[in-house]
Amino acid sequence: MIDFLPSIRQLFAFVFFITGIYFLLSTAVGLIRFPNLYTRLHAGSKCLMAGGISVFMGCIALEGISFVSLKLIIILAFLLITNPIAIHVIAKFDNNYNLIPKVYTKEDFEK
Amino acid sequence: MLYVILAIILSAILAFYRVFKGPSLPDRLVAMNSIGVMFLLVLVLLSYYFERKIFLDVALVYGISLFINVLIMAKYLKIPWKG
Amino acid sequence: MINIVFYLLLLFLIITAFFMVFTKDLSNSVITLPLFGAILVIIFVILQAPGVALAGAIMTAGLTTAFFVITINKTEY
Amino acid sequence: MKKKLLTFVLTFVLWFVLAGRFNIQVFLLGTIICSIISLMMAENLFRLIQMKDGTKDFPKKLYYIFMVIIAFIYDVFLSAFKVSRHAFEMKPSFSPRLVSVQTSLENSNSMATLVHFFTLPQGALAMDFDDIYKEYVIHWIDVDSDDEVEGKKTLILKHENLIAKIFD
Repeated sequence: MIDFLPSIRQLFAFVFFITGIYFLLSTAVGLIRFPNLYTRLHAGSKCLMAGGISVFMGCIALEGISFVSLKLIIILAFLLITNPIAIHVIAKFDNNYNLIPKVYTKEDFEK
Repeated sequence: MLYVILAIILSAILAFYRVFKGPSLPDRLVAMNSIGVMFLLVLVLLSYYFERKIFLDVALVYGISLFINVLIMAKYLKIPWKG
Repeated sequence: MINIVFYLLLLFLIITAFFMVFTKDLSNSVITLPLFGAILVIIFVILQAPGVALAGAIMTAGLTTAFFVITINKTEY
Repeated sequence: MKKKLLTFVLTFVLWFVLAGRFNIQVFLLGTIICSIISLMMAENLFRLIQMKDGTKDFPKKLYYIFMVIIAFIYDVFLSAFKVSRHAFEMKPSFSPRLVSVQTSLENSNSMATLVHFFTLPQGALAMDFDDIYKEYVIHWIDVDSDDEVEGKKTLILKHENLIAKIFD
């Protein structure tokens, strides 16, 4: 019973780290392969935050309940509040200068 | 633990291609934001590898500094004047 | 095993420094400057120096970039 | 006076979490710093939040805040899986389009909070906001026809009702 609980914790941390690596690699591949700026913004916001949440949850599962996990929760909450603001500011910074025409058709993405 | 750090740094090097060859300026800004968040995760994981909890403060300060950088660049940086 | 991470970071540092010097546009090199500072912070953390890493995270990755961006905005290049 | 007391308690808890240990020196320094902060800038911190509506029935709102956080994290993983599936395909196939969505929220705090719920959990990206008509301009990914737009607008209403119960 003594050795039972840490092994469960190690298993949860392992699963969370594997999902985090998958989402972060998909962020990098999506930043390279997507053809347009707004789709790159999609890859830069959602996949990145899913990877960040899973890596932080793995660290919390490895740590247990202490002051360190409270500090990790504070950093995670700060990241969850500020990253959508940064993405929104970048989208509006592009929208002021009209770099890309606003209406897309499906033929634009197939070339 | 170290394999996770290695995979995150490899994905950061892959994402640096978009900084190297972005057609316009907001492309590079998005790639810079992504690489910054990946480095923050590396700092958190390194504090678990060395088992010294003071390194979490470095991650917190770097997160605040990254957000201020993105806001200032989006406000003051302009498209260069042509003609 | 930690040596592989360390050498990979040193290679990334050289790549960002060369891109920052040899690019044509001025704003491209300013965008790469906080990445340079962040890699320096991680190298200081691996070398077990948290005080230098805190100072680097504030100065090299934060304030220097802000000063450069505001200076480029003020002068019409 | 209520604002200053609330600011003092919040910053004092944050100070002890960031310090990480209980000590007599830490306690004295935290008291001095938190009292200076709460005396100087308590008015600027709560300028936009209506305190009188916020503390009316707090234990009932705590349940809704918990529900919002659970729905938030579940939908983030769902939409991130959809986007990451596009990244590993042989030929990336998606059909994005710009849609304007009208809201029925009244308070300014809830309208600012809803932008987070557009950007992360849905497959959307909030780009602009019109003050007069109360319309968001949203960039969707993988929407094929106009019927699918109407189907996805009902997903937004689920978050909108939860937010309206917290702030109003």
